[in-house]
Amino acid sequence: MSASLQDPSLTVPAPPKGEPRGSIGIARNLGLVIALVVLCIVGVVTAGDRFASTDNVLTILRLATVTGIVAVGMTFVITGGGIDLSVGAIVALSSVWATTTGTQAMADNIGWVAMVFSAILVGAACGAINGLLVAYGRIVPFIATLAMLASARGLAEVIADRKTQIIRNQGFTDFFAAEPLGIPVIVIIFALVTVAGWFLLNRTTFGRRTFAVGGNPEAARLAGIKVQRHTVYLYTLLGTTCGIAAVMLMSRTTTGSSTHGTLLELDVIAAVVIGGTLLSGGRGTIIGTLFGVLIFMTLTNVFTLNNLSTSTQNVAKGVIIVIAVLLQQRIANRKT
Amino acid sequence: MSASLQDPSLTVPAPPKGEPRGSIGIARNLGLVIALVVLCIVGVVTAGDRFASTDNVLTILRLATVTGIVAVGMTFVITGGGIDLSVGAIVALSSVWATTTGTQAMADNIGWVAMVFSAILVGAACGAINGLLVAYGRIVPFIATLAMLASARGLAEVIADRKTQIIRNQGFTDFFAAEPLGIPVIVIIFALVTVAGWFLLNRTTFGRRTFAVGGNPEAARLAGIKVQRHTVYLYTLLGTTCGIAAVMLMSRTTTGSSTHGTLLELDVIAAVVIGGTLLSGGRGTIIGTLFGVLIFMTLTNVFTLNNLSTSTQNVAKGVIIVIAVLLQQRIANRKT
Amino acid sequence: TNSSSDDDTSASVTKSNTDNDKSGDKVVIGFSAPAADHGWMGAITKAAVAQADKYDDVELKVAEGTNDVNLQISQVETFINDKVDAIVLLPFDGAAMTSVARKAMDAGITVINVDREFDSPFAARTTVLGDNYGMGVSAGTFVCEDAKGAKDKVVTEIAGIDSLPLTQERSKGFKDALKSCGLDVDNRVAAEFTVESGEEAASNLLQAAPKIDYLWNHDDDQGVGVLAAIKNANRDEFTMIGGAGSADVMDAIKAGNSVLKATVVYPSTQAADGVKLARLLVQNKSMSDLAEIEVPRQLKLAAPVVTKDNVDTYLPSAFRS
Amino acid sequence: MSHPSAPLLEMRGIVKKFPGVRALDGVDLVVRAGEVHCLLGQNGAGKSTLIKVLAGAHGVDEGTILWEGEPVSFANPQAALATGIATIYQELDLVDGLSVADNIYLGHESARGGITRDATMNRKARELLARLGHSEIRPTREVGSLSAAGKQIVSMARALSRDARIIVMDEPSAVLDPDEVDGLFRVVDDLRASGTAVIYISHRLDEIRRIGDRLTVLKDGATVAGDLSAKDTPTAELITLMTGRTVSSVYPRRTIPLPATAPVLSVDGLARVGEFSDISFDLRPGEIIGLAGLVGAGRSEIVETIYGARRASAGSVTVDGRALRNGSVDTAVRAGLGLCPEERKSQGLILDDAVYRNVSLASISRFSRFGVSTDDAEKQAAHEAARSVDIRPDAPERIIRTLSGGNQQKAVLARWLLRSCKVLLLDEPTRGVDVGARAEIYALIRQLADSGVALLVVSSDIDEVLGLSDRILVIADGAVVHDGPSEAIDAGGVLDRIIASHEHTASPTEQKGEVA
Ligand SMILES: Nc1ncnc2c1ncn2[C@@H]1O[C@H](COP(=O)(O)OP(=O)(O)OP(=O)(O)O)[C@@H](O)[C@H]1O
Ligand SMILES: Nc1ncnc2c1ncn2[C@@H]1O[C@H](COP(=O)(O)OP(=O)(O)OP(=O)(O)O)[C@@H](O)[C@H]1O
Ligand SMILES: [Mg+2]
Ligand SMILES: [Mg+2]
Repeated sequence: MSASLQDPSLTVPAPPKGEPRGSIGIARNLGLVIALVVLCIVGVVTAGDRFASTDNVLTILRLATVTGIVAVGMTFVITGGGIDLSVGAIVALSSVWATTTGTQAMADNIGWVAMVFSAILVGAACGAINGLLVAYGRIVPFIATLAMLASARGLAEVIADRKTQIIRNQGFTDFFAAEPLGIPVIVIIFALVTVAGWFLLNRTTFGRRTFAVGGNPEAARLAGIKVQRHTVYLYTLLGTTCGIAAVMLMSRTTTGSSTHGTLLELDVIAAVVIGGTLLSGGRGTIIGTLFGVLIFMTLTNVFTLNNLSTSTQNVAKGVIIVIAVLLQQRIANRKT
Repeated sequence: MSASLQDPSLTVPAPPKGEPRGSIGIARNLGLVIALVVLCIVGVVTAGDRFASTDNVLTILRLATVTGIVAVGMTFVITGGGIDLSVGAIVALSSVWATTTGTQAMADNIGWVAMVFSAILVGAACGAINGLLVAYGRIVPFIATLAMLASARGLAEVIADRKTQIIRNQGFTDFFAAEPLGIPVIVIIFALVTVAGWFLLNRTTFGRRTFAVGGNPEAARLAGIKVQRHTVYLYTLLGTTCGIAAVMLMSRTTTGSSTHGTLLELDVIAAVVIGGTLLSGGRGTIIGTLFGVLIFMTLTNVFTLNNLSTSTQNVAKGVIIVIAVLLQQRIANRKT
Repeated sequence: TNSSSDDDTSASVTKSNTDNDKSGDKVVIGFSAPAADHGWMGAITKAAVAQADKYDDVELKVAEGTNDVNLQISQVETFINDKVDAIVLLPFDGAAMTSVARKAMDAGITVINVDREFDSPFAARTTVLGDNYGMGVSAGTFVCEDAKGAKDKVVTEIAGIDSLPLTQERSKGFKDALKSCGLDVDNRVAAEFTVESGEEAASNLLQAAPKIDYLWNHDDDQGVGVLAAIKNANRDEFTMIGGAGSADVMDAIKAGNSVLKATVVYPSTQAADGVKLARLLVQNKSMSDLAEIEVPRQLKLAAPVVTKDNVDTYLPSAFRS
Repeated sequence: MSHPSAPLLEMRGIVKKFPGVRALDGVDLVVRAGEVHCLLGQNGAGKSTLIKVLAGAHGVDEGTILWEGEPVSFANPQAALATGIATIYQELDLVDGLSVADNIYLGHESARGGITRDATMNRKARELLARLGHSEIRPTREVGSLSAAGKQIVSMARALSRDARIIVMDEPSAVLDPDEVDGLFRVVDDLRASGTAVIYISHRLDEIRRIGDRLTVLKDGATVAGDLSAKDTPTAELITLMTGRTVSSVYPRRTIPLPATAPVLSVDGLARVGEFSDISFDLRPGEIIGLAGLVGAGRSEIVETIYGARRASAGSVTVDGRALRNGSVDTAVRAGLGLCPEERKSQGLILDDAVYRNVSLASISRFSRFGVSTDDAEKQAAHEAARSVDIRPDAPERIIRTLSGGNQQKAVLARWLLRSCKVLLLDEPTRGVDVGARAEIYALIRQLADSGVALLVVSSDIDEVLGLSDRILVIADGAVVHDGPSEAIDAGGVLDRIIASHEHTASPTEQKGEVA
């Protein structure tokens, strides 16, 4: 019997052994790669060219931007031992704040980047508040961010007066409607955020500290790492990605709305965890997260191409998640 | 300053020291008691007799039954080191299954308890599947139950064909409409479940082992506890409470519906965690959970009595959660 | 509720008796709507599918219902990639779906906007609108008439999902109509279009207002829960008005033994009409009952009040929640 | 059918593989009823793995286990427990959230129809604790609030509660002070007298001499000698068997005189309410001060407070003339302090990370430019530090969780070697470390001191503190009861001071005056 089958830590899967730091990690994420490939094969078989076209791939990627960008930030927070339920609400609040008549008037005066900056600033501020509540208020992340979820969504509704705020700024819409080399701007931004996230997590002291803080906060503290401050940074980083995601959503919908990002938190956390980041902290991979996001989005796309009913989709989704995770685990265990 | 204020384990609040097992624990839950009392005072001041009437108290309790009963089961699962996101979906599936034309026809023949039993059976079965996936499939609880959430909700929709199934069985409605001694039957059932849960957690070997499995699964295994089997029991127990909660909801709304229990999971987990059960496992209190549930329900009630808009409610809710938790922590720390 | 759905929906979707229904060129229509998480929205999709099934020249591609605008946008993008002939779109949020709808129009696809209006006239060829503001006005007017000028009546409101623009419009219409006869809304709570949320919101509302004269509930799906709460609280001193017009509610109005005295219809056949119009537009046909050659730009459906007096007219086309 | 002459337990050719390692590679072990059988071996030799196989915690890959001559297999811990094997594990495997009594009876609760009989369990737990000489531990106390020593006592009570035929003790004395070890040995004597066999693992040879009957030596996962007499086998032979070489176990004494420089660390009137009071001393570069005292005297608290990990309620800590900010580890580290914490698992290690990353944890920023890490330099430097304390196996990429206990301890030590601090605080630096490595650590401490590092060493091994340090502070009940050069006092003297202070606990201040 192998050691890992004997592993009794039921609540946590046997961590993938080997290279602790994310290398490009195709091998490490083999299960996920297989799941994605199988999904693609199903897509091609059932929908043929409609699935395999460039247009469709770009559709999937465009859809993935919001979840994907937030998931990059969430990977940091979860790796650092936390969790954030408020991401959807923060996206909503950022999008609303950045599209009020006031902000839009400002944007008309000083340029559309004003909207982008206000979205990102609001996101970062909410994230920082989360971080402060968790690190210095010592409120469990689950509860602190649940409170933020309620408050931020409520505030977004109050500010927007429950109306959808339409973006009139031409510069903003034009910039994000562009498709240099045939690739939509928001997909390029998604790629940049992912690469930056990978670099930050795997090649910097900040990333190293994140692993340490999530793996054993007490040991990290005794090694001289400012655990509380680092925790604030982590949540602020996630808040910032929420702000960026809000901009993506604003450009896609040309609106800001308090209903944006509803239930985004579940999708994001699911993608991150399926990607192999440990919910208990200390282990995380941006590449895995990317695969997690792509698997979910491709799944939805294949379902849509095949006209499946929502209910059937849901049943199938649950089963597919279970199979993908079991597959990934078996393969990870085999290799060690 | 006390030692626990220095405690650096940011992701986990300082566990309440002292008596490890739930005594009635008013003292231990002092912060929660204060929060509830303050809420009640606010209620009386702002809404007077409309708040302080027997009718209103019974309304709060009736509304608390669903969240409360599931929260009792959730306290076990979280104490045992797990989490379950699928409770709302299980409630929906149970309610739908128990109100199909088939089940109702059976109920007409052999008595209304047939509906109650099918609800509970379906709930327990879903819970058992969750438990098997977590314990033997070794899928992280978050993901396993997320998959169940999607599948169970989808299945409920398929079975109900997205229609609201109305309960025609007179015996069922009559039984649950009764109010012996002026107390609604469902409130009595809620009380019984809570007492039973308290007893099971604090006075039986099952409860003792739940703490052990959640606190240190490896130690539990080495002590000869069948950790995997116990985990299955825990989720099955939670599933059973979901079934009971489905019956409560069926009697309150006289319907079964695939929309029942939407987002119940967040309310339930929030109540359990605010009550002082550690999300990381090993520490849990039914009394705390009860307070958590009552605080949330009273909050909504007081807001509604004061005719506040949902948005304002949300903003305030977030702030109040933070204050309540900080209060509870400061008081718990003071005492040690 | 025991009668099967297909009967209901086929009763509500019809072929017209003109040669418009004659089989023509094949039309591929994409359909996307919010998540069918309550009866009315479920009925919308079913009616659209049933309508499409009536035509052998229509192929309907139904995308997963979703409340996530980001996902709904990608569904429309998929339809554009697929080069469908027409898209019938019931947006979760009209404004948010405007730009992608416009993209579809620019790609030469006929877009039919259903229920929740786009923000730009260039984003849809034709719009089939339910009248949310009108619904509120109808309910308010009913209260005004029933109150016969009394100014001290306690009026309460149970809204649907409060963050949706349509809820805001309904509430505004209700408020405006009440104002015209000197009444206002004394207590207002919001539910979430589900039975459970209706029961919970109503239970609290009934405690907030110990005596009520009128209660308008926006949605008959959550209304099942509202009625259960009223029964649990043993209250019957007021008149309740429903919204949307489900068959169960109409049954109750007809029976006349509950607080429910009226409901404001919000047609669940809008999307089915959208499918019909899409087909006409793609096949270059006109609406046969109009002299006009082109299909109109906009159709606004009426929001009639159903009471015991006229319930038989509306019952056959009502949806089962 | 049982063979009357057969030994109680026989393990033959046991092989246990972990991914990439053969932790056990043909181990033989024979244990007779009523004997104390000692298991000896270096860190990582496979002792803990062997007893985990025996306890059913690990499956076995090859080999046979005979119980009274009959082949048995222990597929899970229940099977081993049911057969009559109870184990005290090296890593304290208790449930923090449960009470002492609950932990003792975990898995075999006294219950009627599933309902626990708490009063019975508390009473029986109290009896067991009294038998171990620790009636001061209340059965209802939460285990999480006990010190490491207290937890060890609970583990022992738990093993005793099983009424086992064989009790396995994996380094039970590591966290105990001499008094408590005496208590433990009285219990072991009782067990032997009643026919129970004990498998005893320790790195302290004197203990093995005192209590053992026979011994088995493991090296690199294989038995190199069995059935040796525990009392008579010469020490040199044992060490050679274990390490394959000779090791001198004398404490390396100071060779160069202590330069008369200004103190690098000054502690003045340091106190924490309820834990310790009025601790003052100066530490000069190159000096080693030892903190002696019984377990629970508050030494760890003192060290952690100096380090800023706990907030002092009074007093100050000064490094190079600059006062440290109260309660800030970060300031202390930047000022040049380092701490090897007492509990390596919870305080020291990131268990699921690689060895080299654990070693370099405190020096991350040194191996980076503008926040971007230079991985290779880091790995190389960490590897060197790991090699200097002889971490086995020499594989810096290994997940540190899979290392043996002693080797994990060495990794924490290596962390601060890499960081090169001015002042090193070592809390039980040799706990669980084998004789060979221990000598190396001693040499290392000496070497550090000679190079000008100031050291504060806490150890429950009084000979060790005395042997290593220049000056010694004896701590009892959170107060300094003796302060003087280590040559001027011996182990007996230290114990006398402690006992004297206990007799005067009513007036600790008066007591202190007496000593000073
Ligand atoms: N779960 C595991 N996975 C991989 N290797 C392991 C595992 N557990 C132990 N090992 C390896 O097996 C070998 C024996 O370890 P073991 O803990 O038995 O040593 P030990 O003799 O008890 O040492 P110590 O005296 O330090 O406690 C070591 O090389 C260790 O790294
Ligand atoms: N978290 C805690 N909660 C309550 N009491 C504690 C806690 N930690 C330690 N103690 C108590 O504080 C006292 C001193 O603890 P500790 O064992 O660390 O002292 P020490 O002198 O450092 O002993 P050691 O020889 O183990 O290093 C003991 O009585 C212990 O029980
Ligand atoms: Mg060992
Ligand atoms: Mg100590």
